[in-house]
Amino acid sequence: MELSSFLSMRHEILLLAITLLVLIGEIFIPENKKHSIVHMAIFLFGIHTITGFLPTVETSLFGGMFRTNGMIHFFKNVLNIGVFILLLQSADWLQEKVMVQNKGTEFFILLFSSLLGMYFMISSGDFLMFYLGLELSTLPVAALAAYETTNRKSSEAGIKLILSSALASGVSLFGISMLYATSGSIYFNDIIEMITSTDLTILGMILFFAGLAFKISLVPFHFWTADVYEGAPISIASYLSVISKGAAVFILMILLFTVMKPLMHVWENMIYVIAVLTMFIGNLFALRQQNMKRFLAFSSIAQAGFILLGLIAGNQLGTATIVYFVLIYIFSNLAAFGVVQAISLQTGKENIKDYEGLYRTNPNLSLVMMLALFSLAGIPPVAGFFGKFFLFTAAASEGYYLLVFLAVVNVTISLYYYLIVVRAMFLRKSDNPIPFFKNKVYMRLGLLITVIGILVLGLYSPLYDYIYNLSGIFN
Amino acid sequence: MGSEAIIVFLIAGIVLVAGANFLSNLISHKSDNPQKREPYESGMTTIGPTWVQFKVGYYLFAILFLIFDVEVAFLIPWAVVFKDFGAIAFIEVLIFLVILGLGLMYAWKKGALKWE
Amino acid sequence: MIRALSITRSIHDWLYSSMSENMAYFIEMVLIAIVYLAIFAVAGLFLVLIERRVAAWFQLRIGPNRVGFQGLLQTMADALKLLSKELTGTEKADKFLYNLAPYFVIITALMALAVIPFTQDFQAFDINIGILFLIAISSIGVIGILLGGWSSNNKFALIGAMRSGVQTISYELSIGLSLLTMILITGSLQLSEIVEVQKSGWLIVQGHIPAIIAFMIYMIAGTAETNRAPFDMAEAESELGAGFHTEYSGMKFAYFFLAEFINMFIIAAIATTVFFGAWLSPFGITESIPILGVFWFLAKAMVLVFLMMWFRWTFPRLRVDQLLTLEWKYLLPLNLMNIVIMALIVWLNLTIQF
Amino acid sequence: MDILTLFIIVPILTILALVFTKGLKQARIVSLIGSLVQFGMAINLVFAYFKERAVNSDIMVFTKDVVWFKEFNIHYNIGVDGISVALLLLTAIVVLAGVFISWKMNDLPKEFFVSLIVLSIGVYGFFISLDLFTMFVFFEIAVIPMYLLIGIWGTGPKEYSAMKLTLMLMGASAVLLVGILGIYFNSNADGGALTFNILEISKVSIPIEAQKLFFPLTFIGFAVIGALFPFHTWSPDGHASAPTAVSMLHAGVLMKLGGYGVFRVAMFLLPEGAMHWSWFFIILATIGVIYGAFAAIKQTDLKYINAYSSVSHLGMVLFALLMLNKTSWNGAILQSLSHGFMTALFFALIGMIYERTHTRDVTELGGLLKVIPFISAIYVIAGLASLGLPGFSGFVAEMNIFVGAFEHEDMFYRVATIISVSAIVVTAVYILRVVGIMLMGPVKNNAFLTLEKVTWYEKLGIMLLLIPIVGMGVAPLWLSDMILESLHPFIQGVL
Amino acid sequence: MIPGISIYEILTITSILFFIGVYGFITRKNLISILISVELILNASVINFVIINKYLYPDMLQGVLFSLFIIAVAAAETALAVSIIIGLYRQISSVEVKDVETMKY
Repeated sequence: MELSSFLSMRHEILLLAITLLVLIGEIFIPENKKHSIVHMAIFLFGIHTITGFLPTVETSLFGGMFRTNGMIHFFKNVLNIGVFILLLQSADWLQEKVMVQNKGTEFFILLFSSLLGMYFMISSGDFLMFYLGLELSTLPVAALAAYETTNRKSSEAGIKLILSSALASGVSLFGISMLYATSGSIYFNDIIEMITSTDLTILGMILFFAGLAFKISLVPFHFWTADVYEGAPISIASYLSVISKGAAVFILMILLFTVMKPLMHVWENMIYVIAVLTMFIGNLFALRQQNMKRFLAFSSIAQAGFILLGLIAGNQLGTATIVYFVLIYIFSNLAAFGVVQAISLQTGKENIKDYEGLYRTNPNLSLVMMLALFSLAGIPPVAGFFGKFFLFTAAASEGYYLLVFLAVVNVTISLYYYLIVVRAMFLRKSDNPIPFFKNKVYMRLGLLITVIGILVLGLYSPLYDYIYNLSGIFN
Repeated sequence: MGSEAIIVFLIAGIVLVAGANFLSNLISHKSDNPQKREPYESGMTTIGPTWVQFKVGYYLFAILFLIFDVEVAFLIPWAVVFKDFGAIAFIEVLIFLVILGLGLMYAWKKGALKWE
Repeated sequence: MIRALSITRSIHDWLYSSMSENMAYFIEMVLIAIVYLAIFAVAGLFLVLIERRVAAWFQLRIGPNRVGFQGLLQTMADALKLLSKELTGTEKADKFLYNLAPYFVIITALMALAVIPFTQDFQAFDINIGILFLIAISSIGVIGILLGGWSSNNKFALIGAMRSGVQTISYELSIGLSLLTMILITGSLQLSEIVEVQKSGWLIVQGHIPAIIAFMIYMIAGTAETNRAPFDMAEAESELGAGFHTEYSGMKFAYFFLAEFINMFIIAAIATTVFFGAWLSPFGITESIPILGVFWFLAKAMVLVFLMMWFRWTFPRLRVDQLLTLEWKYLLPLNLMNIVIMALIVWLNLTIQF
Repeated sequence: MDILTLFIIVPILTILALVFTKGLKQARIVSLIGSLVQFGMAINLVFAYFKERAVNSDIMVFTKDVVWFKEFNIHYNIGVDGISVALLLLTAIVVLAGVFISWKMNDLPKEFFVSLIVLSIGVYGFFISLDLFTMFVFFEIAVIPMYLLIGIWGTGPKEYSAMKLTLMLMGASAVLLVGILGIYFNSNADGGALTFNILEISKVSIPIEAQKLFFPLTFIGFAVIGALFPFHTWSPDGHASAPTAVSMLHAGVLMKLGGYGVFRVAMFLLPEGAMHWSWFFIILATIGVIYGAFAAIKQTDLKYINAYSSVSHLGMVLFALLMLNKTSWNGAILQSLSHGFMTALFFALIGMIYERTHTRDVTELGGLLKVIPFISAIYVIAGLASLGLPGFSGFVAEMNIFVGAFEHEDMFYRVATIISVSAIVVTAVYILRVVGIMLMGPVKNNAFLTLEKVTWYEKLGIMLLLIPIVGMGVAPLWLSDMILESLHPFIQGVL
Repeated sequence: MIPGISIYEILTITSILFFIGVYGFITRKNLISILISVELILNASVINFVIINKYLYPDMLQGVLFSLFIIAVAAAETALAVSIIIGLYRQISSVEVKDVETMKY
């Protein structure tokens, strides 16, 4: 192995360097200048995001444990963009609420560690790296969920997240051990050759699936989602719902499409059932929510169900569309969470009822929210429509018309509750509306990027071409 | 001697303790009174529950130990094969230790090592 | 297997020739267990005596000298006394755990003894992860102490146990890391191989500066690990009655006492093995007679044991915060740096070898 | 920029301009200019179409084809034939009239006009699309602004109506989506590539089984917005709650998407499916026609009366389309146009009456002819057009429909036709009843005596709608020609 | 490799361990107990890896290596979970599941 081959790990190395820099900053910067760390971290991460777009080559390091190619590289960039927006949106919260308690840097350290874990997870070439990445991406988030140490809900969120994640990863590990027993290797490349459709393999795969299903919060591993989203700080909820979910979907896709291809006849049925359950349960529970964060939690469960439609296709169309959809989903959901964050930061209000009459006091925020919700619901011409349409097309391309039909029924259900929020903001008038306020620069920039993303990503087709061409690697 | 030694010593230990206990029970003089069954507390009766909440410092150090002990677990295999690998192993472990050291410094800075 | 001693060889042969294989095997095992139990008991009793004599010597008095020659049977008598005492226990104790605790401490001490290479082939259990095994076993001992302290349902005991816990786990790091430093030179965890490596010079010489640092750290940490003064917060008699074993009496108390002394010996023995060439004689003067290795081994170990006793009667007891500061703020960073230095030395081949 | 894409671009520019306006005056001026330009373009398109048609005998003219998502073979593919041109003209006129009618929209004017124009983008885009995907996109774009328009500026149970309308239409589009995907994945039946292009798919013979499966999905998907019984319930509620201009656009234009979509997609691409299923949907359409008419009699709210009459009239459109007959198709298209103008006019008038009297209940009104003669007179005219009096557009359309329908020899079709024809009588009943109660007789309420005069912008709006009604009635041939010509490919493809 | 004991017996034990863990996770009412249940699951996996490696594929050390990392991660997990539980305990003075149910549906 040459040192130059570390260049293809530059995402990881750079991010690690940034994390360490922030840590060093925390140790050595005097107390009264701590707030500069926020600016420093955002600036450094911005640079990291930009350098991520430099081209890369397909490589495999550490004897196949770590691998990267155009698609993985692209997906890391997608995650980077998401995290960058997230940082912009949380900057105000950090500076106003957290830095005063002298613990803002942990946010960055933990968040970056978690992102690093995701890098490793999606770059993994064997189950060991995968497992380490999975855990590294989950554990810091659990710490972050329990971040507001004086808030009981936050601690509850943390404990729920970590216990359920531990259970899921334990079950997953048990499954991996079965796969290891049957194939004699933990390397994906060896497993592809060795794997056959035996009972033990299938059981192993199903158990293994639990770990990722937990991260994507698929039914029946979704129980933690709403509680954690509600209790955790909004930034973390949005991180969980967007970045964490996206990375997990991506690696699940890689594993299903490459390693477990021989078991396709099994996981197709499994995903079929789970997709239907996830969509229905997510949507039906979302109907009755009063709290914005819980609402978005269930909505994100339902969205995960839609993503499975691309997964079940199992072809290049599916691969490309999932990535495309996740990219769009990142922008849409971040926009929604960004608005919730802004309002919660200024007024502390988080219920849908509090949003009544928002348009008349804060038109811009409510427009952003509306766009985000429409994108989540899949209304043209915003990007979400294209993502959903292509997902349905991908599923239909393998003949799953009934599934597509159920999915579109769910789109209609979901539209109902998205419109409830729109109704509160636009249609209702309130005696006690959220007063007008002006966001700080970072938040406005964060929201602006998401809005541009929502409006442009769908209509701009070369992006899809690009993803499609990259995704040939996995099929 | 193979791995069964561990069983042998386990049994030997149990036999030792159980045997001595048995012997002691056999030959010791026995008397019973309520005071004898009280916990020893400088002659006073115990006030309140004994199994009380402990200060969090103990847990904190337990957690720190957990982290650093695991790190030892990683260093041991490294140390065993270090001679065969040389430069690469050295650099890698240097990175590892630097991060670990930073972690320690962080804990230090945050007052986790302070016993109050 | 105790193979070097010709007497054991002949016993072995006799056993296998006179009865069925399984039977012979079984009896052999029993014999080994008996031998080690004997070593265990004798060493424990002897060390207690030494401790008392050394204490007396430091305090310019005579110490036990009535029972037997120079008081040699004093501890024997003490043990008999303890054996004949009633095994009491408090009403409120968690009986099961309370009775379980002594097993933990004794078994771990005994198991640790199993891997000590007294001389060539005089080692019951020459496992290829010897050092790791030792570290692992020694951390189980603390569970016994915690169990004992907790289950007694006595505040002194509980405080003692908690202190012991935090102290033991803290210093265990240093023990592990300082041994790790030496493993860098040996490249093996197997104790017999570690001894083998030292035929070209004791490790403390081979590794020179970092090895000496590691040795010093090891001795400090080892003393703390055994809860001995000046690190005896767990049983600080002036504050806590008797610490974690306040509620134990008679033989049950004796187990803790015994285990503590055996642990001291084990710490010394490990130091002997890893730093001072175990049973190897200086400059190989008695290489041809392996049985003399036992003598060398015990001699070195006793010097180290004496060192630890010296500590006890020299230094005042630390406070808990001082204890933890010492470990976490001085020993641990020093240890980490020491590892890097040692790695550098090994990598650049700067070790001193004869 | 080609002549059709401008239909999308101009509204977008109008919206962008609207974003920077402040207050009602600026907003309405900007939107007036925008819709005037649009109107001019529509007129121009008609002439351009005739000119082009003279030299070009393609099915579609002014086509433009830009690859959009090449993996799915999605194109931005536009073009028009006579039917689309007529409907575009209808849209332009109704939107312009709508702007006039909303001249005094005081509450959030900017947002109102933006939503209105977004709605029109959807409709324009739908009529010019030749690609199923873009058609679907524009279809959905047209639906969503309705929610805000009704929800914010509506009256009565507006939230309920808006939600019901949106959900039913989106549910329909969900069904439609499956249908479209089904068509898409069967579009390579003859060995070509998968495509969304309507013209290309029409050349492919999709397997019969697939046609039978996907025709009902596609048909229902479109027909819900065309108020097919029993999926019509969103329509009366929506109409009743919507503000005037929205009702106009809704009934006048939006509901035409249904008929157009059924015709252009469901029947054109899945002819065998249409044959197979026509009996079933004819029953539904017939029930719709009759039910709408009778329900209108029962209503006292002016808007509900009109809404149910729309259900009836549009049921007739679907009925005519399902007759699979050239004449009745011609009638269906004419009926669409006629109903578009007429019902828009009705709603405009109802809006004016409501603005003045603050009630829409027929029983509370009376003698309006005396106090607001202009509005009342126009109302009578519109009513006469609605019940199909010769000389107005309704007559031409219904004539064609029933003549075409009677050409069927099958007993079933004839029975259905006879039942449908009887709806005309019922229509006359409810129209004349309203005219009688509301316009004639004594003035019921003294407050009515001081009603405001009709303003110039209201007059303009009304005239804009009235002229085509009369025009179509008096001189239907040019329009009829234009439509008949465009029906040829359908006749070849379907019959 | 332990003579006289086949892989099936050990795997049965680990499976039982696994299900005890899952059962405990579901039924236990105390957060610490739940944490311990999770550790049981992880330990079952660790033993599985080591045993499979030792019995079936003794020439490569993949399973053993994996188990080392699982232990490390489990330690980190436990450390984190315990610290969160302590934080929670400071607020509500309880580690019972019924007391951490302020958020429902």
